[in-house]
Amino acid sequence: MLLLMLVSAGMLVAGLWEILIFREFGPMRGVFVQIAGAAVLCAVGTVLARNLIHSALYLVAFFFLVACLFIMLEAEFLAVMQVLVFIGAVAILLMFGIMLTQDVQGDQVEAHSVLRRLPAAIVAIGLFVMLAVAVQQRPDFSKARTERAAPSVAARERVLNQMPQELGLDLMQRWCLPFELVGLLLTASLVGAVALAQPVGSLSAGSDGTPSPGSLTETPEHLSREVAGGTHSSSRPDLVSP
Amino acid sequence: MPTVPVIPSVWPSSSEWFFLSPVLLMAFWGVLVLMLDVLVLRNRTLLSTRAKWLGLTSLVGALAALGLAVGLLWPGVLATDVLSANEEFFNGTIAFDAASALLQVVGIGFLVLVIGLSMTWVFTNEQGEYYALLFWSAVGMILMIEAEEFMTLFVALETMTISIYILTGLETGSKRSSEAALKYLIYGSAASALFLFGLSWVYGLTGTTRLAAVGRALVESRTVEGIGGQWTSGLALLLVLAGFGFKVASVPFHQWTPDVYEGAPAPVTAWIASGSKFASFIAMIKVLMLALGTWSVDTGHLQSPGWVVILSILAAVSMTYGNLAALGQQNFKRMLAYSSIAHSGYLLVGVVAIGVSSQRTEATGAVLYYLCTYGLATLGTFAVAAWLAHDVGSDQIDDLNGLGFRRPVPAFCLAILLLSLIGVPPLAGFFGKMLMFMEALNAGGNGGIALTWLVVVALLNSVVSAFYYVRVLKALYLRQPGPAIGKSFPSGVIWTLVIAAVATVGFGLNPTALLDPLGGAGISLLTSPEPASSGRPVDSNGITQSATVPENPAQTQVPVAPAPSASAR
Amino acid sequence: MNGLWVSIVAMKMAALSEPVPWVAWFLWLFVGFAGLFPLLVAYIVWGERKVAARFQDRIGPNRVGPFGLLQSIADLVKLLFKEDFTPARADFLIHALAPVLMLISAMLSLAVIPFGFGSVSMRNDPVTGVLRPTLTGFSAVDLPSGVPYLIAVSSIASLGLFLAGWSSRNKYALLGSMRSVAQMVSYEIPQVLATVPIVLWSGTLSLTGILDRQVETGWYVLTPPGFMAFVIFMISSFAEVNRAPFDLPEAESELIAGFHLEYSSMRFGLFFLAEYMSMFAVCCICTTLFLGGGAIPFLAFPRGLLGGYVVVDLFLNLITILVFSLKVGLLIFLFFWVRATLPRMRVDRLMAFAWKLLIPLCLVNLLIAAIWFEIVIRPVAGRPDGPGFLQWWIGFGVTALLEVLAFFGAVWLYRQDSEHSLKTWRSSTGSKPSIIAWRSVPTKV
Amino acid sequence: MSQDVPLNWYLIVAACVFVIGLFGVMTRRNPIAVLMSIELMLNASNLNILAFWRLGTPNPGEAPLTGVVFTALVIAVAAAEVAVGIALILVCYRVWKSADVDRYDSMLG
Repeated sequence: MLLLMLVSAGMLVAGLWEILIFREFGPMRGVFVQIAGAAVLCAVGTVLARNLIHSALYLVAFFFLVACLFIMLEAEFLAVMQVLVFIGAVAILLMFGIMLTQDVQGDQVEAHSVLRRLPAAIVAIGLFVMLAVAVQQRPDFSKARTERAAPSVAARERVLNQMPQELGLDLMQRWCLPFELVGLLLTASLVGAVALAQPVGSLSAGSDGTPSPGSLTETPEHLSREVAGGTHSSSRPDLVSP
Repeated sequence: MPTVPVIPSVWPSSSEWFFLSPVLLMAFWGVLVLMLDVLVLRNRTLLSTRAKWLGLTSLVGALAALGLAVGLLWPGVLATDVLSANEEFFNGTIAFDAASALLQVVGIGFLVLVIGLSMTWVFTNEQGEYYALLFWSAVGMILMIEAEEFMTLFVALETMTISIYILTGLETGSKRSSEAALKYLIYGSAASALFLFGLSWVYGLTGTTRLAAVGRALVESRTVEGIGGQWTSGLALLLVLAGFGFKVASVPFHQWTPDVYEGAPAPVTAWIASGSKFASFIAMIKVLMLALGTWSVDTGHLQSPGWVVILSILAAVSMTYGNLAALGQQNFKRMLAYSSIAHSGYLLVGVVAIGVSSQRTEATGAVLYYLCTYGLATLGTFAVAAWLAHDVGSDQIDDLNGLGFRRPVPAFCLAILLLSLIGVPPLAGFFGKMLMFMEALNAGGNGGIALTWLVVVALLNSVVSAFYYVRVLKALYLRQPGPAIGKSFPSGVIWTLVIAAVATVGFGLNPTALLDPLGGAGISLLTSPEPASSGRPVDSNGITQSATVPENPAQTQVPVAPAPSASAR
Repeated sequence: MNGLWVSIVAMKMAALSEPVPWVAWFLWLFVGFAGLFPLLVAYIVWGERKVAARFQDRIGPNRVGPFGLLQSIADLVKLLFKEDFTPARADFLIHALAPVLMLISAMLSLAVIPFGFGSVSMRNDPVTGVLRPTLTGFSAVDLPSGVPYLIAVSSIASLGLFLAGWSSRNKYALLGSMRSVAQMVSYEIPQVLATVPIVLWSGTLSLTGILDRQVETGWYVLTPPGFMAFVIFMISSFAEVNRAPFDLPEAESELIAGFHLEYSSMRFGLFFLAEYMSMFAVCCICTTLFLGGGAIPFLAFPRGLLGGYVVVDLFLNLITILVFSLKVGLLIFLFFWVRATLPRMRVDRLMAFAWKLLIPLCLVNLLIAAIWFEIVIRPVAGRPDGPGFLQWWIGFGVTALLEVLAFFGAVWLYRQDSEHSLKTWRSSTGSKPSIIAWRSVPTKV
Repeated sequence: MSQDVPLNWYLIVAACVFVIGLFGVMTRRNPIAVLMSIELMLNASNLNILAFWRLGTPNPGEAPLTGVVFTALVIAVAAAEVAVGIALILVCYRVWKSADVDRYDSMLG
């Protein structure tokens, strides 16, 4: 783990050096290799680290590096969004999750079983090889389509300077339906997450895995007594004193 | 170079929102139910009273949405000129045509029945959230059916799926429910990540996310560069199929199915098996036919076998695996889960038939028919599972022993549904299977792939499936009743059972009643609304002839790149 | 370390989009961020000690140097030479990383602040789309998406805080950090929502654009919705930078200093630095968003003179920077004042305050801001002389009325709710008084 | 500046990260770690989409910001997924007193 961290740190330093050398911004390839290499290393760290908090930290570093790649792709607004959502929200959420489910140090060591890892590694490497071949074979459309797509390319170049405004307009006009739908999705997940995470009493007997014989809707008093613990003022079990 | 039509970027007009009214109603009704629970009922009333009121409110909302949806079907509302004026419905993100108008009625109908089922017993404390999420997942489902574009499709799919993850886990305090939900979430998220990666490749290859434009770009590129002959397309196709395969529970991606079906509360299971599957299959057909039609078969210079071959293999394996695994199950819901995998196999045969058949609209109609009748039958059987869960407190097949003597009406309905699932002649299930298999057989004559072997496998599988369904029938009528039998059936279960059974018999005796409108829906499902200048024939009045189905790209040799006419817009 | 990356790439971006010479951001990085700002922070600390002393009828630091001016330097030297202590079971790397992360977060947000007016260049107006002369702003980077950038960067601080608590292997540290992360995540929402009206009125996310718009149409704090947003922003900023009355993460009396319990020497010094630096940054943000940056009250004075000679530009920028510093100084004084006056908030009230009072108020305020936009801003978009007198006052009257209603409504609802939850609590716990029930009796808000 | 780095490089990096994520999904036993791996996969897709948007050839008549909008939507979806995932993991932890997928075995298979 430490080695990984050192290597990725070394790559970062090298990348920094690279930036200092190439003041003219033409040869970005070196920078790209540094950032992308560090990103891949951080991804590996996420997957392999035994300590969950370390995993999450690698993930955070990975998110940052992806944000850097977004900046290299001239989508700076998205890079900001990436940092905002993934580091500001997702990573914090993950850390809370780890804190609430692990022992405090978060380093319950998982057993490394070769039986589990070997096939997975084979599948993963196989898929990667196929993807790499696919990338190499990717047909080049420059001949076929660039001429017809020229207006689109030009439009894209034009909006780059005005990204936040253009994106805002696009989201409210052209893509308003998926945008609104994402709003609904976020609402649903918020409501659902709250509903799930609320502390609850014993609606069903949880121990044996079978649902308790509840009662019919025709006999409401029976069930409500069971649930509300006899208090009529409140059906929230967490408010009921034991 | 002709000027390329650009879809206008505007806030949708009020008439477009009007066509979306059932969906909007459901979205807002979800909020309403939630507010009713949180602001009015919670902490003030008993849980059961709360559940009853919320269930009734939701039922009213769902029925209202159903009414709106049926109203949109009313002749004159969906007039041709209105539709053609709305070619770029919501800037081309969704389509509102005969298909979506009809299919959303079916989807909302499923929702009504599921809400009815949910009222049978109180399995969660979070009643308001439960019904709200049901509504919102239905919103995602219907937009998924209507989606004409990958982003909308993906977001709608996620809306539906994430809502269903939560619904699955809402049975508070139950070990099985939480376990099922977590497994569902993990498998589902991984599958949607695969799906998304495939979509990113499709987007990259074609430079667009609109289904029709993707299809056009792929057809064009076949003439120029040979997009289809690459590993690239093969992998993209595989990844997209992985996503859909998960949603419809076909074999290599089926692991979640038994656990989720068993662990989720029965109404939610019914919703997964009917609504989610329904929407996923329709979206799958749309994506495969409209966008990825070029990749359907091996055309000689193809290294990937094309989705027809992949799906045929998946279909055969799914059917066989599902049926064989179902043979050994003692748990009613688990058995139904495996049978659902098997039915995915049958439906995949239908999808393959759409891909190769020369009569694609008929094939589509057949698949839609099967989806509808299968959804109804599943709802009915899971209604019985719901009754078992709340009343007997278990869901073993043995608990059904002797139901036929004690409660003849529900037992008879269940028997009908099971027979339909087997595919016994006068019932709807039989016609669905027959139509799909016929289409698959027909394809052989058109130079497509001979699918005879697939149909033979399917028929053999139907025979195998009879064994485990008959075991339930045996329990119903040939065993002595157990102690638990004899309690009354809740009205929601009875209603669902009766509706499902009546529909099964009715559509079985008169299949054309359902088949004709669905065939019509199939036509518009396979024609995507797109800018009028890009290939769809326009008559002198400017009205698009939506009845013409584009030729199957697998059979036309080199499709002519559509000549865009600059005058159209 | 990754924050550095972002800043570097962002600066490269800026260097690409703007003809800022290499030397300029070199100066920013090494003179500004490495030299000037930390020094400034040292004197903010000195200022706080002086002010707090006055509040408590003392004199404050007065031994080292004239007026104790070198006291902070002496403290710094002391911190540097203390023993650097790391707990035996601590996660060494993360333990070292955490304070750096917090400091980086504060520094990064300073990167986009336009301290002065800069020069003038022709750009497209964000509302009308017409080409017009616009301030370039005197900032290290002028990001087109500056506001979300600020939010994103400030969220890194909560990560650093969490890691500090976690890596220390100390339960009080962990408790403090969990508390504070919850607090920061909660108060981020009203903070962000309070900036939304500003973005709505300016039509841009760039801080320079916002500054330019304010110089043209008047400071946003002078409008009723803007004032409400300003107040909410300041309150949640207090919580964001963990200052009194929201300094629960380091509550000495209950948590023996919370997340930085296990830190000593210069690492503790880094936390100290980060806290005051982020306070400074928040004041700068607030000045830029609401107080018109370096603009002199009721004057568009230096704007028309900019864009001619470099020397003139530099001189005018000096003036605007001075004005900016004055405003920031006032806000910082507000921070001192509040700390010297208000007692610490209780932990359960903290969350309720954010979620049940500030956020609803923010949402209502957003609606009122939209009304202001419709009455005052939109009708005159693109006109050089700004909103008319009558229009402005009509808008002022309407929105002020609505604001007052919204404020009292929200407070009333908040009180109702706290009484209701108290009643529920009492009825559920029965008549037996427990310590917890006793402690949750709400006094008046 | 972006034109300098070839599209294929981005694609290879995305593929690499995607595959690493897939490996993590298959091997990790802690559900939170699985969620993290899924985040890796989603980010890889995002990188893919954005690279294709910036460096690929768009379809004629396509909107200029399609890829950016796609990425933004995916970011939102990923956040929603994690929120629900963490909530479910908490529920499971409460019920099972363990955060290990392999130990959740109330049902056969």
